[in-house]
Amino acid sequence: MLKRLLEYVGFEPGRFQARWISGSEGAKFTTTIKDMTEKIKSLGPNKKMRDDIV
Amino acid sequence: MEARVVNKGQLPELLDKLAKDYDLIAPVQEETVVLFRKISGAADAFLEYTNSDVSPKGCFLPQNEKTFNYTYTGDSIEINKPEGAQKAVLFGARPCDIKAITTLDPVFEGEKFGDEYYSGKRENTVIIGLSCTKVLSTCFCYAFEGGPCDGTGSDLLFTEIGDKYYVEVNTEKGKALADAYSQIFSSQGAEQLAKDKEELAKKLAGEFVRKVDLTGVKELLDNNFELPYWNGDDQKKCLGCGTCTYVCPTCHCFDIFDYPTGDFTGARLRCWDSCMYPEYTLMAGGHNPRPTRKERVRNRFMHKLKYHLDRYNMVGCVGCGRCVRKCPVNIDITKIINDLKEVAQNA
Amino acid sequence: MMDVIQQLREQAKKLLEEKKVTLVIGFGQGTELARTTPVFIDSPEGVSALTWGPFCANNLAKYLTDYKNAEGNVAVVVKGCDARSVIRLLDDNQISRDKVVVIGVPCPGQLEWQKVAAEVKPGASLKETADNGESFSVKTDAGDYSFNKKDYMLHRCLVCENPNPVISDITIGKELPVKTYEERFAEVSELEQKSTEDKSAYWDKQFSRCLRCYACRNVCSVCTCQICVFDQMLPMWVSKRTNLSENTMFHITRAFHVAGRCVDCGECDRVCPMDIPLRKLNQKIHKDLGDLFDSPTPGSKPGIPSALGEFSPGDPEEFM
Amino acid sequence: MPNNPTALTPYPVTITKIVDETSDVKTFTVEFDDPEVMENFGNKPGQVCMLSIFGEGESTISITSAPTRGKFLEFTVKRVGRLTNVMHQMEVGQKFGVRGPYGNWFPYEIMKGKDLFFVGGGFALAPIRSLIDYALSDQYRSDYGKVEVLYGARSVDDLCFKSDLAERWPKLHNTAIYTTIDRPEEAWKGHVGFVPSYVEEVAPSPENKFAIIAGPPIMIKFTLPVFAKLGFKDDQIITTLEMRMKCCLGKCGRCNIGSKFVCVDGPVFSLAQLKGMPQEY
Repeated sequence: MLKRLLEYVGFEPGRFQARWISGSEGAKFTTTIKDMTEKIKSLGPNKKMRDDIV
Repeated sequence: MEARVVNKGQLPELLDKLAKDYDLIAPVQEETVVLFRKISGAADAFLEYTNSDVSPKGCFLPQNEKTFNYTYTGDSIEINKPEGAQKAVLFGARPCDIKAITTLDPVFEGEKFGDEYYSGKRENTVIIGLSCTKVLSTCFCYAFEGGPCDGTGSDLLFTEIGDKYYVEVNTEKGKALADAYSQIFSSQGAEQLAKDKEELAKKLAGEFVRKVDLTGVKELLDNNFELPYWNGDDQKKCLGCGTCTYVCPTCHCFDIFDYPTGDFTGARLRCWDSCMYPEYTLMAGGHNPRPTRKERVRNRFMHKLKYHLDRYNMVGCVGCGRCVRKCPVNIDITKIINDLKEVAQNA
Repeated sequence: MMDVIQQLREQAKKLLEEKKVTLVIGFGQGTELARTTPVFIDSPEGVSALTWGPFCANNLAKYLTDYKNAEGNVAVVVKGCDARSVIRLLDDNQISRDKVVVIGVPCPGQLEWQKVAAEVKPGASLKETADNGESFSVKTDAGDYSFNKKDYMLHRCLVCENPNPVISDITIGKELPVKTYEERFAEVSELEQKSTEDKSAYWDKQFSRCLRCYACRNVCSVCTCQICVFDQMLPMWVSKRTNLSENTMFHITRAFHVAGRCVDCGECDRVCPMDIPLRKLNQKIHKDLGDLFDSPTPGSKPGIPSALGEFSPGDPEEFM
Repeated sequence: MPNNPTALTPYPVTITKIVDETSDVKTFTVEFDDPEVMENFGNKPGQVCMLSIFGEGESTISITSAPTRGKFLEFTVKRVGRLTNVMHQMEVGQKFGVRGPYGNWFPYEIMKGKDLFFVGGGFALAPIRSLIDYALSDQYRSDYGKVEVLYGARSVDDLCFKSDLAERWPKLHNTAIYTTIDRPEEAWKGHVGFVPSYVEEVAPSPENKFAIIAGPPIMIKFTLPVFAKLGFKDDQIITTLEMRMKCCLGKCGRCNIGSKFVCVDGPVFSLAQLKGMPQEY
C-alpha cells in the first residue's frame, strides 16, 4: 500500500522496497541487498523531498 | 496629494520592468487559489481577483525565515546571518492587506526591541496597492475605517477606472518609483480620474452586506474576561486548526527553533505558529496556561478585539473576511463582534 | 426540505425532553446564505436552530469523540457519508454505542458553498431549498435560484456511495437511490497513468502550497490520536517549516495513517484553504484497498475490520 | 538598554562552573567570550535571558546571579525538556549562546529602606536569588533592612542552593533563613511542613516589608492567603511568572496574559497587578 502511495505521489518505482527476510535466510538477504543497491544506483540520486532549509 | 495615470495597456510593460529591477511580488493563481509569489514578469501575475486566499504579509514575515546559520562544536560557536533584504516591490495588494501591514509595524518596530528581519524588508519594499473593484459578501473593511479604495499604508495606490489606472502617490518612496518609470506614469487626465475614483469608492461603500459595529465591544471585554459567551458554540465547534491564523493578514505569531543540517551545523529558523495549536503555550514542565479550545478561541478573539488595541491602539482585524471564508466550521468574527455587542447592551 | 427540517426539530425536541440525550449536534444556519455551521443544542427550546438542506457539508461525527466521556448521551445528525464515520468510530472503540443516538438523514448531495455564493446576490437570506432530482432550487428573499447538481455539488457527492445513512437510530426523510455522476476512481486512474516525473511534478505543485494549518487533520473524523505525531515535540518528527520536503512528508503520513480507516467523507479536501486535492491521496488508498484486499469503503458496513489492521492468509504478499 | 536591541542573535558564552543542586537541577556559571558584552549587559535582578543550545533551540531562563556578584551570569536549570536535557550533559569549558537581558526586574528602587521577606519553593528560588544577593551585596546592603528567606522543598535532596542557605547567607548581617522540607526525613533536624503553614508560623509582620514569592503554582495559591491574613497589602507582595516564550521581544505572541506580554511587561508582577489581569497563567 505504502509503495503504491509513494509511487502515486511521484517516487520512482523501486525506490522504496519492503522484503520479509527471516534471520535464517542469509542468502536471500544478500541477494535482496545486492538487487536493491543496483536498482538504486540505476535510479540515480533521489529527486523527491530534497531538503532545502527554508 | 500627487496623482498619476497609467494606461492599462502599459501595465505588462511596467510589471516586466519592475521584475527586472526589483524582486517583484504579485498575486498569482494556482488552481483556484490566489496567493503572492515572486514573479518574473507580467505573464505570471493574476490581477482579476477580489481577495487573495493568503495575504501578502509573508513579504515581510515569511512563513519560513532563516535568522542565521550556526556552526557549533561544543567549544566553538560561529554564527552567520543571511544577507540583508533585497530591493522589492509588492504589487497588487488589496487595501485591507496593506492596512494589515500597518498593524504589524508597531509589533515588529517594537516598544523596546526592533526586528531587523522585518524592518529590513519593510524598508526595502515599495508597496503598490490595488483598489478593489468588487465587494465580497464576507468583506467588512469599512468597520475598521478602511475601504475598498483606501490608500492607508501604501506607497502607490492603483485604482482601475475604465482602461486606465488612477495612481495615488502616497509617499516619497512611491513618488521615487513613479518618477523612475516616468514614461509609464503620466499625469494627464488625473483630475477627471480622481473624481471617478471618488464615485467608485462611494459606490463600493454601499455594497457591503455585513453589518459590523464595534460599539461597546472593547469596553465589555475590558471589564469581563470570564464571559459566559466564551463557553458557547464557537469553542465547541472549533476544530483547533490553524487556518484562521495562517490566512489572517494581522496574525504575527511565530516559533523559533533550530534545524540541524549536520553534526555541527544548522540553522535557526523562524516559522509561523498558531495560537490555536495546543502546544503553542505548553511549557516544558507540562503546564499549559491555555489548556482547552475555550481559552484558545477566547485568546484569539480577545487579541484581535482588545489586546492589540490596548498595546498598539489599533484593532487587530482589518475586515478582509478570510477567516470567515476559510473556517471549516464557519466561526465568524463578525458574528462574534455582533454577539458581544448584544451582550454589552444587555448587561 | 421543510418537512425534513420540521421532523428533525421534533425528533430532537423529543430526545431532549425525554432526557434520552443531553446534547444534539446538528446543522444550523451559518453566517453566509450557502453555509451551515455546527450547532450544539442542550435544551428543547433550542431545536429551532436546527436546519437541513444542500449546505450541510460538515461531518458532525467528528465531534462525537469530544463527548465520549461526557455524562449524558449525545445525538448527532448525519448524512450517509458521515454515518460511515460513526461506524468507524464504533469499530475503533472510540465511542460507545449506547451513548450515541444517530439521527440519519438521507442526503441528496451537498453544494459547494463558494460556487453558490458566487451566483447569489450578496446579503440575501435563505428562505427555502428543495431537491429536484438533478438540481436544487434555492429560494431567497432576493429571488430564486436553481443549481444543477453536476456543476455545483462537492466532488465527493458526484461519486456518492451511501446517500442513505448506513447506521441510524432515527431516520428522517425518504431513502434515496444511489446516483453517481462519474466513475468513482476516474481522477485517480487518470493520475496513475501519468509518468513518474509528471506525477511528481503534479504533487510537488500541490504540496508546495500547503500552509500546514492542519485543518485536514483536525477535521478528520477518524484522526483520533490524543497527541498527533506532527504535534509531538519529543522527538520532533516534523518541524514547523513549510517546505516541499516537510509538506510532502506530512501529506503522505497523514493519508497513510488513516489508510483502512478513512471513510472517504471528503472533509479534508473540502476544508483545505489552499485547495490541495487531498482526497486524491485518500482515494488512491481506497482504490488499492479494493484492488488488493477486495475491501469495501471503511465504515460502509458495521463490523468490517480495517483491511490493514487484519491479516488473512489470502492477502497478497508482494514483499515476501 | 540591552546591547543587542534588534537581534535574535545570541552571544557566545563559556561555562566556567557547574554546580549540581539536586538530581535534576544544575547551576551553570558562564562568562561571555567578549568581555565587552558583559560590560554593557546591565542585567538587573529578576530579568531573564534566552539561552541558545545550538541544535535544540532556545529557552527562557532567569538569571540567578545578582549583577553585584561579578562579571558572570548564573543560570539554574531544571532538566524538564529537550533543551535542558542537552544542557545537563554539558561540561565546564563548553559554550552556548545567550541573548538578553529581557523583561522587567524586581522594583528594588521602591524596596529601598524596607525589610525583604523572600519565599521560595523548590527550584523556584532561582529567580529571586538574584534579588537576595543584590540586597545582600556590600554595595547595597545598607539600602535594605532585614533580609529573610523562607525556603521549602519536597525533601532534603530537592533543596537547591544548599551552600547559600546553610553558609553564605546566614553569616551575613541582619538575615534570617528558614528552611523546611515537606515530609520528615532521617538526619534532617530542621523544620518539616509545607511552605504556607511555615509562613504562618514565622508570621512576618507586614510593616515596612515586601514579600517576594516564587514557587510552583500550588504553593503560591496557598501562600497568598497567608500573607493576606498577616496583613500584607497586594502591592507589598511581588511574584514572578513563567510562560512559554520564543522571542522574548514581545513579538511571537504566546506569553500574553491579557494585553501584557510576560517577556517584556513581566516576569515580575505585584499581586495588585495580577489581580487586574486575566487568570490565565
